[in-house]
Formats: sequence, structure tokens, C-alpha cells
Amino acid sequence: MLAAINVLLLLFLVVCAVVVARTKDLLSATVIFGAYSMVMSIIWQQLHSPDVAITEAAIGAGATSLLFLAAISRTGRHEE
Amino acid sequence: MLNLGHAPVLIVVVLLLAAFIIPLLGKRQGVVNAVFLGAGAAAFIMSLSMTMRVLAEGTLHYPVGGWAAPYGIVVLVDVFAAYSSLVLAMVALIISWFAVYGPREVRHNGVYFTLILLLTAAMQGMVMAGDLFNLFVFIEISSLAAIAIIAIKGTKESVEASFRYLVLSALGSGGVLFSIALIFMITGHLNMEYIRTTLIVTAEQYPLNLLTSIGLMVVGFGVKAALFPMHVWLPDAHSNAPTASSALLSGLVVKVYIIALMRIAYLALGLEIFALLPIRHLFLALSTGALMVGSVFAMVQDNAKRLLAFSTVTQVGYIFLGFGLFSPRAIEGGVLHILNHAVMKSLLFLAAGVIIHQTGIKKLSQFNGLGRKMPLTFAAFTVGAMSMVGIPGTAGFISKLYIALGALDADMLVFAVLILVSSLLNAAYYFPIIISAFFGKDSEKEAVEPRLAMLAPILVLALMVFFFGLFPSLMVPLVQQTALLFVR
Amino acid sequence: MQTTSVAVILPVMVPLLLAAVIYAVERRSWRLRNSLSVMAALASFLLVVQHYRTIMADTTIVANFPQLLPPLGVSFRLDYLGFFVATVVSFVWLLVTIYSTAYMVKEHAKNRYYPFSVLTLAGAMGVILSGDLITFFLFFEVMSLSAYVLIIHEETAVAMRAGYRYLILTIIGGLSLLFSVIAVFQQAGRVSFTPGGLPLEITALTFLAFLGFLVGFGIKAGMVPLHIWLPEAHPVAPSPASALLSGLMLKTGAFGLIRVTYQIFGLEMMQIVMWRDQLQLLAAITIFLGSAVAITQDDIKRRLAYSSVGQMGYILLGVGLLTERALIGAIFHIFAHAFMKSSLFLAAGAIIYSTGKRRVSEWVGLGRKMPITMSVFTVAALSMVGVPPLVGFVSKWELALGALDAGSVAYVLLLLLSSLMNFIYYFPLIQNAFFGEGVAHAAQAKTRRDNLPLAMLAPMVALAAVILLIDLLPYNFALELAERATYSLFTTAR
Amino acid sequence: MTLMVLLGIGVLLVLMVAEMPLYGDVTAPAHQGVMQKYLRDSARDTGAINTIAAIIIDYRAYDTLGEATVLFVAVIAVTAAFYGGYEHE
Amino acid sequence: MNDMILEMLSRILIPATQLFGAYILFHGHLSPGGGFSGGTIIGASFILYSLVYRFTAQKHRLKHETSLWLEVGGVLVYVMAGLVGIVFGRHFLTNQGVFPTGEPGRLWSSGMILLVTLGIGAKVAGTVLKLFQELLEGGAEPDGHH
Amino acid sequence: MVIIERLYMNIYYLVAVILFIIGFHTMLTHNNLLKKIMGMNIMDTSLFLFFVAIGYIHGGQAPILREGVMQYVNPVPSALILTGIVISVSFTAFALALVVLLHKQYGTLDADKIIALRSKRHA
Repeated sequence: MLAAINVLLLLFLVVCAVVVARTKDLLSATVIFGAYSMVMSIIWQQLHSPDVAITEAAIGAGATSLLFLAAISRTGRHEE
Repeated sequence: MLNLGHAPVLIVVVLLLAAFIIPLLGKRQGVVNAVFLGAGAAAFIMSLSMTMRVLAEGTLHYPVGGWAAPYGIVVLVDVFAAYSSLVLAMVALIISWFAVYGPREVRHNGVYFTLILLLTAAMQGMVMAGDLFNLFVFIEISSLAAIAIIAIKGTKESVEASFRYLVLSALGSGGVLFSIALIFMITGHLNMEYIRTTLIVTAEQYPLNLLTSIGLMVVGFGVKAALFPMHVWLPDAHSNAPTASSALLSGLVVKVYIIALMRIAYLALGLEIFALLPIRHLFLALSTGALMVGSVFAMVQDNAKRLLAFSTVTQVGYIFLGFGLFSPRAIEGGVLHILNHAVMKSLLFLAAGVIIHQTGIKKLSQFNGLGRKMPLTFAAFTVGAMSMVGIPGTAGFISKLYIALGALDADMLVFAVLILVSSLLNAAYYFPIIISAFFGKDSEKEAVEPRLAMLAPILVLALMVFFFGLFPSLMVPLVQQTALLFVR
Repeated sequence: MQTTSVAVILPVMVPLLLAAVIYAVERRSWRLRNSLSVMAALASFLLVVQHYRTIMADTTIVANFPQLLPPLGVSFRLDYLGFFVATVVSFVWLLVTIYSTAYMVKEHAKNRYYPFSVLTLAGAMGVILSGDLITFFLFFEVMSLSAYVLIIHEETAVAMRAGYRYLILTIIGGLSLLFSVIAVFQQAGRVSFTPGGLPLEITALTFLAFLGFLVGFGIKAGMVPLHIWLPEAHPVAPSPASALLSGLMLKTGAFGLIRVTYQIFGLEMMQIVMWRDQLQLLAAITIFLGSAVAITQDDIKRRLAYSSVGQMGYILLGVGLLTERALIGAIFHIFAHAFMKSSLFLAAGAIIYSTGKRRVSEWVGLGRKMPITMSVFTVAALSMVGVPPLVGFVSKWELALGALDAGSVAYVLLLLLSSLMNFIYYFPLIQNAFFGEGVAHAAQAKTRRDNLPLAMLAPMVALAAVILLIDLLPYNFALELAERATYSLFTTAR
Repeated sequence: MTLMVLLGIGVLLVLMVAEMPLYGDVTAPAHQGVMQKYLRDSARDTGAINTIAAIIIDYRAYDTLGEATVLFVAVIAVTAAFYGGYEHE
Repeated sequence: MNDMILEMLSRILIPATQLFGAYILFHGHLSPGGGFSGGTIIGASFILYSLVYRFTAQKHRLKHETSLWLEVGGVLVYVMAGLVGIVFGRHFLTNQGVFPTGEPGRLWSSGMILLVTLGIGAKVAGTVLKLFQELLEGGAEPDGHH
Repeated sequence: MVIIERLYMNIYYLVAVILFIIGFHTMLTHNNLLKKIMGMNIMDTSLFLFFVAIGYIHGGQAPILREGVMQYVNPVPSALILTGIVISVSFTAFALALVVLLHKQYGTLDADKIIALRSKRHA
């Protein structure tokens, strides 16, 4: 059961990554990237690495997304 | 109080401390300069004493935090590391002087100096690292700082070039990190010496992992060191940077990655594995490409700094050639070329920077007659160029001689010939510049020699080219012992 | 016998340092500059000659610096051959420098000429006094590169083009020499001039090494087909520089070939393989082509340049024949040709200096106007043709005997043919100059005779005197030295 | 072209995955090296019960100094990029 | 209108976040977390603060000097803590035997680790905020730096 | 069959490798500069996932020492990853700064367009 959830999470991860690469809307891509990081952090929690999970949640999902948002606000939301 | 036994970390720490303090000093330019140069000089002195010590006592192991290997991080200073550290400290100090007193190309000197200090600190840490992940951390610091000292110029070209450099550099870092992960996976260690002893046991069990790991390592470092097909970022990046950055990047930064790669090769992988896999032959093939392609592209350049950048691609090829031939003398040649190229390429970049600053001319085709107006600068440039070509008596000759001798020792006649052909190509693009500068028609441009403080580092480097060309025996004990690390 | 003495590096180091000093003082005082330049050559000459007694006592002076340029090491040596050539070179250099102090007055950029001339001297002396291949190569490059500055001195488009060709060929030559040096070191484990280091069976590497030497020295010595820079470069250089290049610098190529043939490869190896024949063939072609093309040239300096090509062929032939007589001839011809060709170039320079006429066809009646210059020219030219008892005759005689020793009568005929061709391109010129009637010169007939400064006349006359008198002396020490050099080469080479 | 290369790399990496030590296996080589000592001694050696904290700020503190430096470099680099140059077009 | 709701929310949210960050920071040696995550969380709270009050009060923007001192102070604490080891005749960055390591499991334990964690926390908080602000508006004015 | 079984057992590694390729591909071939940076982040996180998976041990607990736990997971990769995450965010921040600058200078984030603009400027 738990294994199935983990596999699902992994699958979600791959889907997220592909979507991030494909989306034309940079803002959505950033949000999805945040979700990706969040899922990643959950997976790490599942792997009993809470330190990494917290750090990823704070830095990967939080700070990185914020930085992306800041940059997008300066450069425009859509890919040409 | 300060025991110089701590030099392996103190060199890094002093440079870092200076880097941290400089932003606090604000606009007090005099103090900033003093701290900047003082840290460089201190690093040089410590490096020198450390080298003496390594020569006298053999390899130094410095356990940071007092935790011995494999539990803590060990800074491992063998002859190769000491030699590299000395070269870095020496050349970086001279370039630092130029960054202070040379033409001003950036607005915030404080920020610039901080980055240079961080870069040199990271490079020092890299060449002395005895721990793979520690090495990786320093790689990242140096990559980031190296990109930043290009972007600091702020022109369109430099920002674009530095972004491209960043993307490729990040790719390289990814490769290196992946490879470290794989190595950790099959050994459970990060300390290089422990990795070697463990690998002997586990390598047979996971051949594909090891192969991939080494491949990723070579590609990762190859990108950063601009090994031939991965050199595409280099010409733009090095030619669009401020002068001191160009010298630093071309003279030292690309080479540090080669040093790190070779240290991994003999410390972490072990010579058995290095000899087993066709890495050597890969090096030989790629450096052949570098020698040819770099020269050919350099020939068609009209921008002085671009020409020098392409020439760096060639010279990196020489160093890889030396390691790829793998006979003791060829390795000695490759190791010597790290020093010699650092000296002569810095010299050329600094001289070119001064020329561009004094005249505003960037195109080689307009250098005609400038040699008569700026005789000292152009004499120094000539010395560097002659060394590049490999005229005897200059530093470049020695390393070429060694590599060529090594090629014959390794029974690879063709590479000895290749070196000569490449020298000829070098001559074909360096000599016309000099000839037109000294004997060409006068251009209307007004040009005067720069002030002495700006000229001093160039002249010092020119003297060093002769010095290391005539008295290489100073470096030979270090270099010979380094070769012994590879060929036991 | 061998003695170690650091004094042997002085003839090289003194001009090397003086070159820097001259560069430093030239802006202050041209007098000091000129006298220092002369001093440099004089010092070199004296520093070499002082060893006369030691050398004649069959002693070789050596100085080794193994710390320099490891793993090969730098070493110097003064033996018979080195002493002989060094004396000749420094002496002629001295005379030419004296000449140039007057000649160069009309030229620009004198401040560049003198330091580089002295630097070239240092290079040439280094080449001659070197005790191993790497030292040889080191100074060979110093000499070749500083000579570039002498060649392009005029900075005209023609000069730049000639200089560029010279430079590229020099670099190619240098690189092939370097390759050979490396190959020899790899095979023999050392590069000092002592035969027998190389293994006797011939590997591809040894052959390539020989080829490299042939190319490297051939380019310098103007061996056909590598001579192409020579007829371009010599005419464009200022006349004293041409004299230096043609009279002295070319000889270093031949000198190197002697060293390599006898002291690196050794007689045995040269005889086993067919390299000797290749060398002879190339030399023969050089003699023939050089002399033949010289006939067709109208520009005097071009004619002299081609003549140099032919004369270098003699020396190469003497080396390639591998008999003692022939080698005596070759070594003696280094001396003879140095004097002859220098005096020819100096005389031609003097004529160009005072009349501006470069074309041979315009020299009608010049002999009456400039009798001393023209006499010098005549003496040297006759010597080139091989009229006894001038020096040119002696070397040809020895060469011919050597060819007979080697059983090659064809080369004797070639020598005769070449003498004939020499005659063809010198004699009409002289005849025209002394006895030709030219309307154009009636107007200038009133000018004072020769009208040259003493500094130009004296060196020419001195050179001519040597050419005339050396074989008439009761004791021809030049020939004696050449013989001794040959014997010592042959005894060690066996 | 790029796709083909990536595909090739991908196949190689997948093969490599198949060869790797099994996931979660306590006998895998990665767990034989330095791990045991850290878990055993970290509390005694450093006083921290979070072994990871003990590793990053004590056993491998030099790395973490580098890590802090990387952040510092990032700030300085961003400053340099924004305010360093003379030329702002 | 919006501003009021935002302000209300932020008044609760920001202290809560900061408290959480401080907890993570101070308990780095006892529980998951540490200097980097704690520092980032505190930094994020500052970012929130600056975003909320951005339009109303430019002066609330973190001063250059302050962020600089946070930046440099953090790493200087680290290096100094390392040098203490050398001064005591041990190695660089030595903890055991130089700093009081205390009793495992207590808050005031583990010597250098806590000290350095706090330093890093301060540094990272400053860095995150600084990076965000620079990316948002850096380089806009020709010489807005000083 | 054995391979597939092993791949399934090593599924964390497999996913890490797949993410690595996705990130690599995005970074190398995508034209948009911001996307390149996102690709870089995906690549980096994939490596972190890889590292963490290496450190996992079946039945292991988080490496925070307490009574009654027999098996902890390997703390070393976690410690390395903490460093890695910070390095990754530093790179991202600097890359974003460069992107902002590039957008200011060229007015676009398309790599091809930037190259075209640059070569036009040169010509």
C-alpha cells in the first residue's frame, strides 16, 4: 500500500517535470515547479531524511519559487 | 601563534576572510586595496612555506576539525597540490596587482576584488582537496565566482557570454555531482584515498557504474576546463571579461579543473583503473582536436582578446596531451605547462588589456606601428607570444620540449610531430601581430606607455617567462615528484 | 685532453650583455653606441683568440651547466673546429661592424640595428661554442630571430615580404631541428657532441632525425631547394647586414651539419646508410643551381646571394664526401667564403653607398672612379673563381682532392664547371667596371676617388689583404687549423 | 541529433541503474563506509543528537563553510551583475 | 481594501513564521532542520513583510548596511569559530575539546554547532531577502546601491 | 526479466535518472532562458533524490538519535544534499539575475533571438 503511494508520488514527480518543461506559461511552470519541489520533499520525508525534506521545502519550494516569481515579474510571464 | 602547519586551510581561510571583510570596508579604497593585496601576498607566502614543507617532509594530511580520515574532511597536500597552490598564489597575486592598478573596467572595485578573492580561495581549496565532496563545493564556488567576474563588466556581450558559461558550467557541475554520487554509492566513502582502496575491491562488481561515473567526471571537468569539443563557451566568455578576469580565467581557472581531474585520477580512482580504461586515448584524441581547431580558429580572429582565448583552447590541449601520453616526461611537461601557460597567457592578456586601454584599439589589424609607441608593453607581449610559439629560452619551450620528449618515450612519434606543427600554427598567428606592431606603418592613433604601476605586473610576468624558460630546474623537483605520483 | 673553464662562455655572454647595454645607451649617445658595438665584436674576438695556445696544445675547453634546461643541460665547448670558426666569425664581424658605423649613417632606425647586430653575434658565437645540440639550438634560434630584424631593416614592402618568408622558414627549420634534437635525446639519452651515442641500427626515428637536421640546417645554409628565402632576404638587407648574413650566418648551418654528421651520427653510421649520397647529391644540385642562376641576375646583391648558395654547396659537398681532404676543404671554405663574400658585399655596399647603383649593367667605368673598392671586389671575385694563390683556390683544391679520395671524379668536374660559371658572372662585370666605356659617367669623373670614409675602406682592404696574403704566408695557420680540426673530428668519429 | 545522444545516454544510465546495489539494502557498499561511526559516536563526539547536524557542522564543517561561502558568492555575484558594470544600455 | 486584509493576515502570519523559523534554527542539533532551512524560513517571512508593505512604505525595505552585516556576520562567525580551534592549538573548525559540547539532547549543547547554526541562520535569512529584493528591483536605478 | 525486476526495485534510482535526463534536455535544448534554469533545477533535484535514495535503508529511521531505534538511515547523503540544495539555489539566483539583465539589454528571453541580435550588432 505504502509502496503504491510512493510509486504514485514518483510518477507525479516525472509528470511535473515534463509539464514544467512543456508549459509555455512561465508563471504556471513556476507554480508547478513549486509543486514538484513539494512532492520531492514529501518523498524525502518518506525516505526518512527529514532534514533534507525541510530544507527542500524551505529553499527548493519556497525560496527558489520566490526568486523565479521575482524574475518573472521583471521579464514577462509568457514564453515568446 | 600562527603555526604554518595550518597553511593548507589557512591559505583558503585568509583569502575568504579578506573577501568577507572587503564589502564591510565600503568606499575606503586604500584600505580595500591593502586588504586585497595583503591577503594575496599572505597566501603566496604560506603557499611557498607549505611547498617547502611538502618537499622536505612529504605529503601533508590536514584533518579539518581534528577528525581523521575517513570521518572528517582531510586536506591532502601532495607535491602536485603544493605546486599548483604555489602557481595559483603567485600568478593570482600578480593579476591582483593589475586588478588594483590596471585600467578600471568595473564600477565597484570592492565587489570585484571580493569575487577575485573568493575565486582564488576556491581554487586553492580545490587543488588541495582530499575529499570528493569538498572538492565539489569548491568547484561550485569557483564556477560561480568565475562567471561573476565576467558578468561584472556589464556589457551585453559579457552578460550573454556569462549566461552561456553558467548553463554549461551547471551542466558540468551536474555531471560531477552525479559521478560523485555513483562513486559514493559503490564505495561508501568520500575521502579520495579511501575511495581508492575500496574501489579495488568493488570495481569489478559495478563496472558500468564506475565507467559512467568516470565518463561523467571527464565530461564535467572537460566542460569547465574547455577540453576540445566542450570549449564552445570559452572564447566568448574569456574575451568579453574585464582584463584581469580574462587573465585569471585563461591563466588559472581552466587549469584548476584539469588539476582537480588529474588528482581524482590518481588519488581516488587509482592508476590501475586509470590505465585500464581508455581515458588516456580519449585525452589524446581530444587534445589533438584542440591543438588543431584552437589554432585554426585563432588564426582567423581579428579581435585581440578572442585570439588569445582561442589560443587557450590549444594550450589546454597541450596539458591534456601531456597527461594523455602518460610517460613520466610527458606528465612533467603537462604539469610544467600549467605553470608556464599561466604565466604567459596572463602576460598576454594583461598586455593586450593595457594596449586596448591606452589606445582604444581592439582589432589586431590596427595594431600596426603601436610597438614603436609603446615599446615596453609590446616587448612584453612579444615575449609572451614567443613563449607561446615555443622559442627556446622562454617558458613555453620547456614544456613543449618535455611533452615532445614524453611523446617519443611513449613511442608516439606522431604527437611529437603534432606539437611541432601546432607550434608552427602558433607562430603563424602570433608573429604577424608582432611584426605589424613593430615594423608596420604608423597608425594615426596616439599611444603612450601606461604608468609604471600598471606596467609592473606585465614586466614581472615577462621576466618570469624568461626565468622559467632558463631555470626550470627550480620547479623540476616538484614536477618530477608529481610525475611519480602518476607513474609509480 | 679536456679542461673545464667558464671562460669559454664569455665570447657569448659579453655581446649578449652588451646588446642590452647598447639598447639602453643608444638614445644618449650615438658615439657610445657605435663604439660599444665595435667593442662587442672585438671582445668576442679577443676572448676567443686568447685560448689559442690552449687549443693548439690539443686541449678542448668545456663548461657544463647541467642545471639549466633539464633534463638535457646546457654546455659549451671550444675545440679546434669551434675555435677556428669562432675566430673567423668574430673577426669578420668586427670588420663589418666597423664598416657599418660609417655605412649606417645614411640609414634610419640605427638604434635598432646595432643591438640586434650584436645580439645576432651573440647567437652566432653561442652556436659555434655550444657543446651539445640543445645549446646549439638555443643560440641558433636567438641568432635566427635577431637576424630577422636585420633583414627587414629597411621596412619596405619588399623587405617585409622577404622577412616574412625568412621568418616562416626559420621557424620551420627551428622546429625540425627541435624535433631532431628530441629524437636524438630519446635515442641516445644525451645530446652532447660526442659520436657513438646513437644505436647503430637505423630506426625510423634516426632517419627522421637526420631529415630534421638536413631541413633545419639546409634552410639556414641555403641548400637547394630550401634556399628560397636567401635571394630575397640578402638583397633587401643593408649591405653590412648582407655581409653578415651571407658571409657568416649561412656558415652556422654548414657548421651545424659538420657537428651533426661527425659528432652525433658518426662516420660509421653515415657510411652504412645512404645519407652520405643524399647529402652529396643535394650539395651538387646546390652548387650547380646557385652558380647558374647567379649568372642571370642583374642586381648585384641578388647575384651575390645566389653565388652564396653555390658556395655553400661546396661546403656541404665537403661535408658529404666524408673524406679527410674534403672536410679540410669544407672547413677551410667556411673561412675562405666568409672573407670573400663579406668583402664582396662590403664593396658592393660601398658602391651602392656612393653611387646608388645596384644593377651590374650600370657599373660601367666604376673601376676608374672607385679604384680601391673595385680592387677589393676584384680580388674577392678572383678568389671566388679560384685563381691561385688566393684563398678560394686552396679550398677548391682540397675539395677536389677529397672528391678524388672518395673516388668521385664527377664532383671534380662539377667544381671546375662551377669555377667556370663563377668566372662568367664575375669577370664581365670587372672588365666592364675597369675598361668599359660609359657616356653616363663622364660627368661624375671629377669626383674625388672612392670618396668613402676610412671606416668603410679599412675593413674592406683588410679583408682583401687576408684573401690575398694568407696563402702566401710561410705558415698558413688557417689551413693548419682546418687540418687539425678535421683530424680531431675524424679521430673521435671513428 | 541531440535527442539521439540523450537517448543513448538514457539507455546507458538505465542499464547502470539495473547494475546498481539494491535500493534500501543494508549491505550495500554505501552503508559500509563511514556511516556506522557517525551513528555510533556523533552524540558523544559533538553533543548533537541530530546526526546530520553533527555531520554538516562538525565532521564535515569545512564543506558547510564552503556552502555558506557559495551563498555569499551568490549575493556578491548578483550585486556585481546588477551594479558592477559601467555600461547600462 | 486589499491592503487591509493583507496587513491583518500578515500580522498573524509573519510572527508565526518567524517563530517557526527560530524553532527550526535553535533545534537544528536536536531535530530536523538547521541553519539553512531555519534561515530561509525567517528570510521568507521578511520577504512577505516587504511584499506586503512594499507599496505603503519604501523605508521598510531592508537597509543595505543591515543586510550586509547579516551576510558577512554569519560567515565571519563561522570562520572565527573555526579559528578558535587553531588558537587552542587544535585544528581548524575543531569542536570537541574546544567548545563545551554539553549534554546530548539539551538545547544548550553541541558547542560550535549551535553557534554556527545561528550564524548561518542569520546569514541565510539576510541572503534570501537580499537576493529576492535584488531580483525584484535590482539594477533599476543607475546607482541605487548606495 | 531480471533487469526489469531490478529496475523496479531500484525505482528511485530510475526516476532520478529519468528526471536527470529531462532536466538535462530542458537545459540544453530549451530556448527560453528561464526554462533553462528550471531544467537546471530539475537536474539538480534529481541528483538530490538519487543521493537520498542511496542513503535509504529498509526499516531505517531518521538519523536523530533516540532510544529504542535499531536501524537508522544513512545520514551522510542527507548531509551532502543540504549543501547541494544551497549550492543549487545560489546558482539559480545568479542565473536569474543574469536573465533579468539579459531581458533588460536584449528585450527577450529567447536564446536564438539573443544570438541573432548579438550577431546583428557585430555585423
